[in-house]
Amino acid sequence: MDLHYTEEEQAFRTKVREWLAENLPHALSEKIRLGKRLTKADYELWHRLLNERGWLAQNWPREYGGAEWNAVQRQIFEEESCLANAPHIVPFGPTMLGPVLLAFGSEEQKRHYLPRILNGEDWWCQGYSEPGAGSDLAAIKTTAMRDGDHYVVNGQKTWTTLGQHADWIFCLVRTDPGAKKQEGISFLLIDMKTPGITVRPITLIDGDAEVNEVFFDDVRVPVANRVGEENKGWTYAKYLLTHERTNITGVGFSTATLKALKSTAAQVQSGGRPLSQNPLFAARMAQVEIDLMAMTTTNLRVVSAASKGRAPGAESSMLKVKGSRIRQELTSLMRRAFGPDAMPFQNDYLEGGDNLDALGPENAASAAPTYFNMRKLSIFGGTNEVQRTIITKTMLGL
Amino acid sequence: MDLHYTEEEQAFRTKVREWLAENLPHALSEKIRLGKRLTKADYELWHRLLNERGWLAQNWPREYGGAEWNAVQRQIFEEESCLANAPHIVPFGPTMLGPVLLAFGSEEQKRHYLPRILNGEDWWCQGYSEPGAGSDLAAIKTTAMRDGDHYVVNGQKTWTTLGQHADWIFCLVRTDPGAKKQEGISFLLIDMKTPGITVRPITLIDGDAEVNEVFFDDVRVPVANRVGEENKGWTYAKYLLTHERTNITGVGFSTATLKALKSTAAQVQSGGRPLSQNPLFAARMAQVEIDLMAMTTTNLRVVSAASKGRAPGAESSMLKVKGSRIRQELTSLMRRAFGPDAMPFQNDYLEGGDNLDALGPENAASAAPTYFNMRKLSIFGGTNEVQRTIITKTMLGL
Amino acid sequence: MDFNLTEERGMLRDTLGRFLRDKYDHGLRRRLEASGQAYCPDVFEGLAELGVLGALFSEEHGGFGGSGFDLAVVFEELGRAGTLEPILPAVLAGGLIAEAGRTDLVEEIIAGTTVATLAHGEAGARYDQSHVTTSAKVDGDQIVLSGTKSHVLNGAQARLLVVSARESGAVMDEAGISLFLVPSDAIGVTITDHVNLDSTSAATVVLDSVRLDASVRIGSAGEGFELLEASIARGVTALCVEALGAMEAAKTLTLEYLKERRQFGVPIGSFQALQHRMADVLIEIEQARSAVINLAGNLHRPRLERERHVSAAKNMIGRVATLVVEECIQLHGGIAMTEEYALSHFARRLTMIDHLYGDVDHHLERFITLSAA
Amino acid sequence: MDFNLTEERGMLRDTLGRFLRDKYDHGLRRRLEASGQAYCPDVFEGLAELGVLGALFSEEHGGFGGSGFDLAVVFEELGRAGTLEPILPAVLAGGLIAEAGRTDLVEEIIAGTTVATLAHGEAGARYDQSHVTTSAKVDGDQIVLSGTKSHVLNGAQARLLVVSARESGAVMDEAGISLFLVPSDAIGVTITDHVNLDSTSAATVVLDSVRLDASVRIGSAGEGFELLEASIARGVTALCVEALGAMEAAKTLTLEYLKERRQFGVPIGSFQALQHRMADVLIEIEQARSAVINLAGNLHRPRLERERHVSAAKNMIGRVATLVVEECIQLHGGIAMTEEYALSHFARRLTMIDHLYGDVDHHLERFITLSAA
Repeated sequence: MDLHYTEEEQAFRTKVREWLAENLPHALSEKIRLGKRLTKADYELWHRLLNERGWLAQNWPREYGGAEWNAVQRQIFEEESCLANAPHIVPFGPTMLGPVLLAFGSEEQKRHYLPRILNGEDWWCQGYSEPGAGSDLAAIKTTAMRDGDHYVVNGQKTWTTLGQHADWIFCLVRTDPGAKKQEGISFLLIDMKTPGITVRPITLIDGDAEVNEVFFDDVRVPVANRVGEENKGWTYAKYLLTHERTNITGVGFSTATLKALKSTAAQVQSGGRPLSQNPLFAARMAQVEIDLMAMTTTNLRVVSAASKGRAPGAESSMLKVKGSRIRQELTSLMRRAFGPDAMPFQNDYLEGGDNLDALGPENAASAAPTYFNMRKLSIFGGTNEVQRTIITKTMLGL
Repeated sequence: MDLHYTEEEQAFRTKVREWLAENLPHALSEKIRLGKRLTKADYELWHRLLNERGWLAQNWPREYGGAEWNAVQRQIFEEESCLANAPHIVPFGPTMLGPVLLAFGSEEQKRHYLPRILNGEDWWCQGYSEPGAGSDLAAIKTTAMRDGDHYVVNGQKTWTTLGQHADWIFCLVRTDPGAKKQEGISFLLIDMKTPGITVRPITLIDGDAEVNEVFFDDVRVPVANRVGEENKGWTYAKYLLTHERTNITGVGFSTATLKALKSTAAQVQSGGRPLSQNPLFAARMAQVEIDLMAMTTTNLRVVSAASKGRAPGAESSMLKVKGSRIRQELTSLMRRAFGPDAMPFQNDYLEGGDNLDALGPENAASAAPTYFNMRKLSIFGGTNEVQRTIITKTMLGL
Repeated sequence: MDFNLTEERGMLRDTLGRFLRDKYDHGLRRRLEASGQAYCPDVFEGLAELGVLGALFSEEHGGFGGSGFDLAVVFEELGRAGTLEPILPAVLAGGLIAEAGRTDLVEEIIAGTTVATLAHGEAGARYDQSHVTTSAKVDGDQIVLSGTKSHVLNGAQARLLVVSARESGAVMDEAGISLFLVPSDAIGVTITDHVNLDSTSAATVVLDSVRLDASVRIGSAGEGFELLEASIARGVTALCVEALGAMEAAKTLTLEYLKERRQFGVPIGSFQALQHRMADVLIEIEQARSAVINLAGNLHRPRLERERHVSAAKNMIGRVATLVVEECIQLHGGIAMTEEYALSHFARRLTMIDHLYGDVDHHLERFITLSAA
Repeated sequence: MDFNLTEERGMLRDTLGRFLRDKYDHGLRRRLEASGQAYCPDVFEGLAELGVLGALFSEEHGGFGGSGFDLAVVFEELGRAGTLEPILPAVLAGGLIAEAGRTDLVEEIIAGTTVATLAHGEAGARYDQSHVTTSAKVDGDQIVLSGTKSHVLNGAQARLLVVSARESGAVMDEAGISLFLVPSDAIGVTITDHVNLDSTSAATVVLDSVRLDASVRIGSAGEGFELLEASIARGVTALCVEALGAMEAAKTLTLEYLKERRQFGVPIGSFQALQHRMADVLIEIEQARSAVINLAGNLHRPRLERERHVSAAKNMIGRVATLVVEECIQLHGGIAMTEEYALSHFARRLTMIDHLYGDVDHHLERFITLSAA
């Protein structure tokens, strides 16, 4: 039993931290610090810098240009990135599709798509969710009917994050409408420029339009764009979902947010003293800090087992529920800390560059929008209710 | 809209308060104040005093010796009783069986049993719950097979409160084993001295034995002891349950406990000052006080509607859930307030008279036992889970 | 004890409710926002005609209501509809203007021809009501006001501002604060508009040596805090009832969604885990309703009793609002996070109400202090 | 990073677990209580033979463990079994006795032939560790102790008491406290036994001018607080791990009950509302486990770091224990409230652990203070 990082791991952390200090553009970290929204160019810049260092595709093997990091290394990178106010990696290409192609793609698909993910030629988005499906992910209605060397795709996807920037979308489509729910699904790669595709941004409760609806109207997709076997797409989707869930704890995000919260509470005055000295606010902060200290270790326990090859079971559901609660609580406290200054909706400031002044404290503008945005954590990637069901079914065997 | 009591109601409150001040024996109120357990004689004394004043059977009509109070008057009496540290009325005879007999009993049954409830000749207990039934109250297995002028009763009841003192038990028994669950049940009055009845006290988590198991082994009960029609007992039982639930909010109990809690917190020292000045403890107390202020009004809204003849629907379920939570929170805070002094298990002190000294503060001994005892509030009379189901079914109509 | 509305209030509630169901929906709010309008003048006029503004004032002041329960009737319906019209500012400023004896102006407010608001908040004040740095200096029979006021509700739409400013004392002192009636077009007044997250409109008001006749002072010099606190008590009552209405709206949307939305082949409302959580939401909304009734029924009581109920209700509303918002979003799932679905408005409004005039913790601490007094 | 036990610790855990599963159950606890015994001497002897007491001490002090993770291995199993044997007193007093250089006595403790305990609590001290009024007066080369100690765990079974007493300073000062090794049969010592709600045994110890050789002082005069705090840190670690074990036991009982108990024709574990609440219980128990790991892994660190983890873990354990107790009782229903069902023991023990050495709020405030230091 040893709680502490090995020397090797500590050296890795130092390496990451130093690289971030030298290479993370100030304009980017300022945007993150102030909770401003990133543009496509911002993300592309960050991906390019990471790729130059070989750190973009963290869980790919080296031979494909990946970093081949284990779970502990990825966790360290995430923590350091968050603390440095680095952007997150847009996961759809490097983190999600990449591993699926590596595991199930043809040699040709790997050779074609993987380098383009790394060099930023293709921006990928995810076509999983459909309207009306919700937590019932396998309830896929988008159809792909075979017509010679093509599939003809009709239907609609939704909640497609950053789909407005995407060149390609990987989609779950129903290729056998007669089969049972989780059978008859295939995994297609679709060029977003194909005629018949319409993207409609959805404005969310925080004023941002980070997700989209994607409509398919007789979209012709070459059969060669199918990953793996026909009607076996659910297997690949589940593989991907497992990968998606590993980072959902958000320990790095929470650690950075706690730090920002403490600094905010020390600056905001309330009743003639810093808010950090208000017993009730201090108690709320301390309570979530204690939760986070434990969560960090829970996460390390799972990550450490994963890096030794043990697959996380109900644990990842536990991490998801608790991790999302902590993140939500932290952003809720950040919103509360600012009092009335959390009220103005400064959309232009959040969208814009450095030229606009904030109303009130510079980091107040993003507090309430972030609080609202973070409500999604308990909804997407399998709602917390779905996770709870997984946890008890696993333990109860009912 | 008028929040305040009418002059008539205020005069009633004064009358109750004055009577309590003059008639409640000090030895009894001291026991309540210190959380000691009452003996059978204590309850009998209190019932006798109330009956002499005509206040024992509060919801019976005057012609049967009742007080004929409406719901608001009963609420006022409960509040004043609790604040005066008066014992509660043992409800099984006056509050529960009485109304059932008045509504469904024969003239002979009324003439025979009602006076005996009032003058204390008969102590009644309730034979509803059975082992294994839990929230599924209608799952009754105790049988009563007809044999001439008698029923022969076999089976077991449980959670029979204060049954160890009882002369009589009113029982739900199955008289038609072939019928559907809620049919085939009859309502029997059984003399506890009948051969074949065994009472076994159950010691609870707080060390007290306030409930019992009651076993029936070929117990012969005259058919004349059946209330109402054969196989219609469930109707009478439901009527009784409605009556039982009206007082489950416990506003009086909570108001008195909050007062005692505040006085305790002002006396207990913590970190060099009274615990009442500790910001976190003060916040916990204030939070529950605010909840109770609202609950009191929610209760009055329901009670006031009830006194005008409107029957409470899902509201009584809401009152039950919230009322039990507030009572549980208050007793939890009382336990916490005493710190280490809540640990000793002073069973003899709680059972005994004035001759034993308490270890630590005199009212500390009952704090933790009461906390544990109050867990029952969310379990009996329909668990809070059952109440939640009632609430949503009523609102959702699903 | 009587928990029924009087016949008049019952009628106002019914007509107001009907009017708003006809006129107001999420589409209107979105159109207003898209066009940069702070509110809908037609609706505002309609509300005035229905007597909504008159109900906020006592007969003595030219209205026909003014009690806590009058506020309650009006604001529950406004909250349920999610209106953006400047009725709350009329509560906050109107009573003070009436206090100043300006029945002429009150008449205009009741008629809906003049919007008045309270300009009290300041940068750095957070929820400290006595935090006033804006200065008022007497110069002969004139008053010179200088300072910046923040978060002034409907400041850009108001023709009249009630401004708090300090004549003496230190920044957090209650003594030394006065209130002044300031026309928004007075020389030296600059008003900069912004929209809040809940689509309400607010403004920053800069007072640059604004010179006015000393008669614009409301009440005695330096003794404005008491008036201000009483007026904010009325404003908080209105806010709490509005929140209650918004909770009812959120509840209705959620109950409907639970019934209609199907997943795994059944309505999601048939899932017991969701049912039980919804039951808790319903229970807490009843608690919020009771807290609001307590406040409305004690608004005319002496200061300590009144303010204890102000803080109790605002604390309760804050807690329940967060529960309602977070649970109703969660019970819906993703749809509730879209701006085009009405719940998103109620979620934002309910959350922002906690940021107005003191949040859950602020009022809990205040309740403790007031209870000890 | 390595979250696996060493082979030795794994073996100890396994043998200890097996021993307790064989020897200990709710029936034994009830028999002990009925016969007025504080614990079972046979089991205690068996535990000593297994090396349970030795695992609490470092090799330097004659044991073969002593680290946080050694305490963890032992106390999780003890907690899971719900034992009443005086192992915690050995943690609280043993380290101090070792500190005093009395390896002879430590040997006896490890062998299980001597029970030693800490006599530190006092009436009115609540959770203030520096609250010491018991006086220690030097008289030549003797020490005279006077005062009353409360809540002394296994005080009546102990042969040795480590007593805290004040040589100088005011009642709450950290400076001025010394620790003394007092035989329980010393003249002037009166020990009165009582049972706690969780069936553990405690005592009130009256020291009536107890006169001892000054060599019984542990460490320097008036500087005992630091030693005391470190020893209590170890005690709290043991308590937290014990609580974790008890939570696991409560969880196991509840999961079994949910599977076995049928209502409305189905196992109650098939009700989704109960499943989801049980899931939250499971999640929080994992959080408690992590907090305990953090504490065990930082027990050897410098004071500030160590104590921050002490308070974080005790706070977490207190919160989770209440959740586990209240939910497990509720998920069971009435049966869980009967004394004859094992859950009632774990419920009482888990609740009482919050009353030992600081509750949830005490440690939250302490965590804030320590974090600011």
